[in-house]
Amino acid sequence: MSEMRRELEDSARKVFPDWQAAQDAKASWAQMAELGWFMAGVPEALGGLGLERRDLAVIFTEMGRARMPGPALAQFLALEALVQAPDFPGREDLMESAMAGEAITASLTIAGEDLTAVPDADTADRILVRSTDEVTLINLAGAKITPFPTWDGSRRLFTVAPAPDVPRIPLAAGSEAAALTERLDGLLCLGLAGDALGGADAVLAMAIEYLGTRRQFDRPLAMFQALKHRAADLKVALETATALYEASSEAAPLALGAMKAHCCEVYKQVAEEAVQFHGGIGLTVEYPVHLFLKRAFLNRALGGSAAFWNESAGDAVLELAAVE
Amino acid sequence: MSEMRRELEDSARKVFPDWQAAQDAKASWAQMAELGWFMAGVPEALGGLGLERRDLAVIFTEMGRARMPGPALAQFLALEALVQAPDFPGREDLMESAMAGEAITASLTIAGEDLTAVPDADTADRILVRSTDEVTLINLAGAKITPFPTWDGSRRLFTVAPAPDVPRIPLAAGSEAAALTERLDGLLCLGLAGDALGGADAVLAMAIEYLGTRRQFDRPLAMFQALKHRAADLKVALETATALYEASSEAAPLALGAMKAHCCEVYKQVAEEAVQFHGGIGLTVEYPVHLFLKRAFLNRALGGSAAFWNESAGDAVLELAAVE
Amino acid sequence: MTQEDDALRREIRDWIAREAPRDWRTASTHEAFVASQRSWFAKLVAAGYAVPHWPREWPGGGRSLAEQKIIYEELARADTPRLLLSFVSTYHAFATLAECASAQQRSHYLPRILEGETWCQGFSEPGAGSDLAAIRSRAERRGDVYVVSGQKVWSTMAQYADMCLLLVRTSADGPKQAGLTYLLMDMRLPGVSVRPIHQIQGDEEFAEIFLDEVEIPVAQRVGEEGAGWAVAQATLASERGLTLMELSYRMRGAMVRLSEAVHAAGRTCDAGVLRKLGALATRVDAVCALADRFLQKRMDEDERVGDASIVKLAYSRCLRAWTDLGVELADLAGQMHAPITFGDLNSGNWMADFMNSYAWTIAGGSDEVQRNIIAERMLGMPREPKNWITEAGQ
Amino acid sequence: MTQEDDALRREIRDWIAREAPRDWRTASTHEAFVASQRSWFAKLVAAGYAVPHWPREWPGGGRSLAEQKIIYEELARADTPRLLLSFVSTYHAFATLAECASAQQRSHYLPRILEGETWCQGFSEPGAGSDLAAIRSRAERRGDVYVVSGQKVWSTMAQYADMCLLLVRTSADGPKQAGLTYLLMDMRLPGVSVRPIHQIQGDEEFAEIFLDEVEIPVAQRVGEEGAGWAVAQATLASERGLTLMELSYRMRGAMVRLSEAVHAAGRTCDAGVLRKLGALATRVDAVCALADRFLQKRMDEDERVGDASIVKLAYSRCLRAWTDLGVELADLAGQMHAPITFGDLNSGNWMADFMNSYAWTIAGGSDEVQRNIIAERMLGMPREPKNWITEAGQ
Repeated sequence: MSEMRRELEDSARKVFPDWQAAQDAKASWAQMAELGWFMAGVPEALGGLGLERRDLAVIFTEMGRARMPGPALAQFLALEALVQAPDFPGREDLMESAMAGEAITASLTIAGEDLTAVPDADTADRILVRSTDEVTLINLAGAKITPFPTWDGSRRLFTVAPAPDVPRIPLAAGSEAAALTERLDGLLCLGLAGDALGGADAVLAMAIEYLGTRRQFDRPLAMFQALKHRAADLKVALETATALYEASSEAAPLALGAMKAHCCEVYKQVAEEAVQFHGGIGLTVEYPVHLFLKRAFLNRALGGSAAFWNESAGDAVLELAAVE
Repeated sequence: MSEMRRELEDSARKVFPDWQAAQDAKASWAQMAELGWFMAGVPEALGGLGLERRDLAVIFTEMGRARMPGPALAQFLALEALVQAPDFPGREDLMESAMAGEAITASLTIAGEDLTAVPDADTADRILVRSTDEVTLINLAGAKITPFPTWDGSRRLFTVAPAPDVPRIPLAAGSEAAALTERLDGLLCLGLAGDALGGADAVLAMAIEYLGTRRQFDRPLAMFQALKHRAADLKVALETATALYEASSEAAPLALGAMKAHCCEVYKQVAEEAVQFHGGIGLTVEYPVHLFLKRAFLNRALGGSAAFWNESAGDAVLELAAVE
Repeated sequence: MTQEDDALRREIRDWIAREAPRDWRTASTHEAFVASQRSWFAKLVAAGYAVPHWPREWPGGGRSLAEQKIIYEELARADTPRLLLSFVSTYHAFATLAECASAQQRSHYLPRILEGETWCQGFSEPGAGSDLAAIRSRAERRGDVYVVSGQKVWSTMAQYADMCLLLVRTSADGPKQAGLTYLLMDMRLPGVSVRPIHQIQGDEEFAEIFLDEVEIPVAQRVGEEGAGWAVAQATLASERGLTLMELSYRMRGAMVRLSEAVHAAGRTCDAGVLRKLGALATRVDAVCALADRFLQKRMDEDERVGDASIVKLAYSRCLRAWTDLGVELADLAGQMHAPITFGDLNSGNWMADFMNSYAWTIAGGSDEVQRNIIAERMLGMPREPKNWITEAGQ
Repeated sequence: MTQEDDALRREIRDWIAREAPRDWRTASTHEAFVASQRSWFAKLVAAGYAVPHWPREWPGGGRSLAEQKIIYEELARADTPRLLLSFVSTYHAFATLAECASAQQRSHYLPRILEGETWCQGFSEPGAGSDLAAIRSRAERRGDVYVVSGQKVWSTMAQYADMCLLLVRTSADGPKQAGLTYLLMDMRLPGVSVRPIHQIQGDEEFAEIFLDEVEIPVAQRVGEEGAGWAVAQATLASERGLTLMELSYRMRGAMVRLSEAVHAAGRTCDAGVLRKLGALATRVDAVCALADRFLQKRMDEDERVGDASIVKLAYSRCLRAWTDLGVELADLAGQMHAPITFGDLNSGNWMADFMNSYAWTIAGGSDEVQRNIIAERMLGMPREPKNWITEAGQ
């Protein structure tokens, strides 16, 4: 891991040492802004830190570990869209305020799905809307904003129907829009995958710690080989997915989507087992393990389903063989 | 279990106490005939024992346990076709000789697939050929018989192309053929499922016995909880499939197909783990565990694939909900 | 199936068609749910279907296991409300009273159960889940009373219970099991407090019971002091396999939920989805057949050690797979929070169903405990050593 | 990637294009396969690619791990023959000789390895698979020789080996590990006999070695008498992760086999099949990334205990899944027996591939042993007690 990435990780863990540290959405938003996260992916020429995608990948993992509330992932999408868009009057101001933490939201579904799963749409001023035809920033004044409450309570999601006649800032159109949209979907998948791996790592550690302290039949649960082997399998799945994640930050959108599907499946699998490892106590709201389970499921459903991405990936494999 | 079924099981285990007892195909064929198995499903009025399908189901399981060589399953199909067919000149003679053990072969694939996987086609006189249009007994004289050697060496399979102008005995045509063919496919699936469960039971017992005797790190492998839990899961899968099997002998062809897919998947899963439990020794031809693995895979591919049957079963479930 | 069986089936089917509530899924509060449970139980008592497993002298009692099976099959098939609130009363309390209690205790409590008095079970404790012998709640005899302090957990609907089947420790010496005593505790006694457990899917099906110097008359003891372990075995053995059969049938009946989910997702022509659906349906059929066979074995007195564990494990894993497929099919829409349907394990509110399924992989002997039982007592694999010398690393 | 790395990659790519055999899959007998292995090894020696991990004084030696990785990546990418026959010689024998042997032993044997002398490993025994300390083959010193009797098993290609790395017991007293001694045995000595193991897929990649009063000169001992355990550790630590990287890359390269299977089955429009294919392809990519990362950690001297076990387990399970999908896709056609392709784990002869995959879930520390290592040494879960008091029942 590079110096830069280790620094990002260290500073994140100092501010958000565990999932509890980030639960105040407003405070953690300010902390993220202070850590410079919203500047991270913006080129230095545009006033940002000019970090690469694999540096952002570290941030995404830390957000998952902290079970970060708020619309940060949407913010990264909006910033990326602004960075990629050709210059236009007011772009610099917009970018500056977004880097400082003024929220621009966006749907956490992939382009082509509904404008749903939009975090904090009720407090954001603008929303990034992307399709293969155009990418625009739309003012949310007068929009119809319907709550989309999920079992995961860490993200406040909404369904949005913008008002027809509000100001729109076009960022891309035509083939440029298609390319930008693909790029943004890829970033979304990278973000969700990182979130999944950070969360999985946190909840696996939580479960293993629990097994080490909880005793049954005069020994810690962690001494039972059947549980040890299942924990080991989860660790293998997690490490394997993490290696893929680290190697994929610059990958093509399709590969990022398939990678997201893989990582989110691992998160779900780890969280599902973590609840079982906790036994009855894991079924009570007093223990945090369920919070990760619910986020794991939500992550899996955001950014395109596994069915969609795996089918696309399978199509690509088919092309390896000459068609008769 | 009824008295009749227990008797069938007891007599089978006396003659074929384990898989080694049945390995001489010719001898075991004679023994099956002597046990009256080929008469079992034929009504008393036609000279048989008049047993029900759930009695036959016991025989199929014992065939799997003994890893029975030879074309017995094909013989049951041919006998069933003769029983169901309307009377015709020579039917009684045919049935009598078949009950006595004269082999009539048949493909172990479902109707609509190629006339492949035909056991002992090189020594049989006749072959049962079924389709939704007609069911016939065809003389194998002059047929093109190509070996279809499989990894499983317990069945000698062939691909058959009957000669165009040999004698054919029509057994059913039109809608009767369709019904008979469905019925025969169902019987085939029942036979393969029973074979799978008998084989799975035998190979699981073999693996558990091995774990009990083989020591590593100063204790028997059977004391390691991770292996115990995996063995328990296999036992649960096997018992569950067995309950379904016992309850399904009179089920509709579609249900029998789905049941076959389920049972064959369990056999494959048990055999796959049984090899792993045996460690290196399981990879040598000196230990019989691989023989069951190979038969498990072959059974799975005969009588229609899991993909086919599960898709059909899924279609049936879809009909539970009103279509919009 | 005999003619009598057939007649019983027709009789109960007709009765259900007339009497069963159809709106039980609409209860939006725990209180409304409990009220609907009470009224449904009263109806079943009146019709003679509430306690078919009780002796003949009770209304509707004296039914064979085969007849009980028919009743529960029909109740499941018609999607009537599950009997959650009265379960401990009619099974656990009944068996304890019938088999181990004094004549006086029996004649006092049994009629009240049919009148609607409900019981809870006070066995599990924090730190003593699957390991009952480790119970620590302490009862000290002072004259005519036991003074009990301690904590119980995972007690089903204890917040609505009138009475409690309480297992406590009267002696810390000797073998752990020999120090346990069994008491019948009135939940209204001073010192008893109950706190519902907030579950992750929004239910409060279980509660904790806190006992602070509760004075329980010695006359409320079942069996001798120190004989609690044996009495507890009678309590636990009271359910004879009907529940898992009933639940398996309900799961099969609810395959329509999955079918609806496929329609709703517009994936009726998706071969991959159809295959998963078909394979699962077959697995559910298999679990139903297994539960049937288990009951048949009990009727034939042919049960083997471990058979019950196999049924429980087969059901719990299948239920998980059932809910898992639902969550997957519902995709993002299935993530939207919706209030739960009390008492329904197969509601089609997929995330709630998924989380509910843990009740069956964890409670009543976790999957892990069942696997141990199957491996050791059925497959004959060696037990874990009970005492081991732990070494300080290598 | 540095410019030098790039240059090396181009250089070896060009060489492979000119020199690599393309017909290695056609070997139909073990002998033909062994002959092709020998000639391919000789070519690699001549070109300086055979022993990049040896010191600089050897032809082609002195390569960094990064450079070794490039060489193996390119060999895998171009689908050249795996180096099976010479593996023990160039890795295990080399490491043992280089790190523990006498100067005389070293100078005698190392050049011969490059000339094509092959070695096998005589560690495993029946009854001592993953538990080397349990070795029972007995060596008794008589004057200038050790007289050795016993049996070794799972020795890769021992039937073609000239020499053997032999671990034997010289003392039955004291701690088990302290009684082991390490010898270099000429396979042509009287009393040595070798029997190939017939594998279930038709290969004979391994052999048993029977030792009947074999007289091995004391000068052939490596290290002191009783120090065999430590020498064996050097032998086993010789491979630094390149093999799993190479095999992962080969598995990825062979995704085309699965693609062909889908085309052959006419299921290119089957959503369920495509999803399985896509999910597996991603998993294979992940395993490749994991193997890469592991090598990077070794280069950075950043390896944690357990990392190697994770790579092995991830690969072995993925290989099983890879072959499993192939068998499923090929359906009945895939059940037809076909002669195996020696040395190819991803041949598209699916049943053979499936059975071959056990070599990776069982050999070299089974999946179960790897899980123990990961749980105990990486996740910090308590070890199994080494001694337990077994009780007679409850």
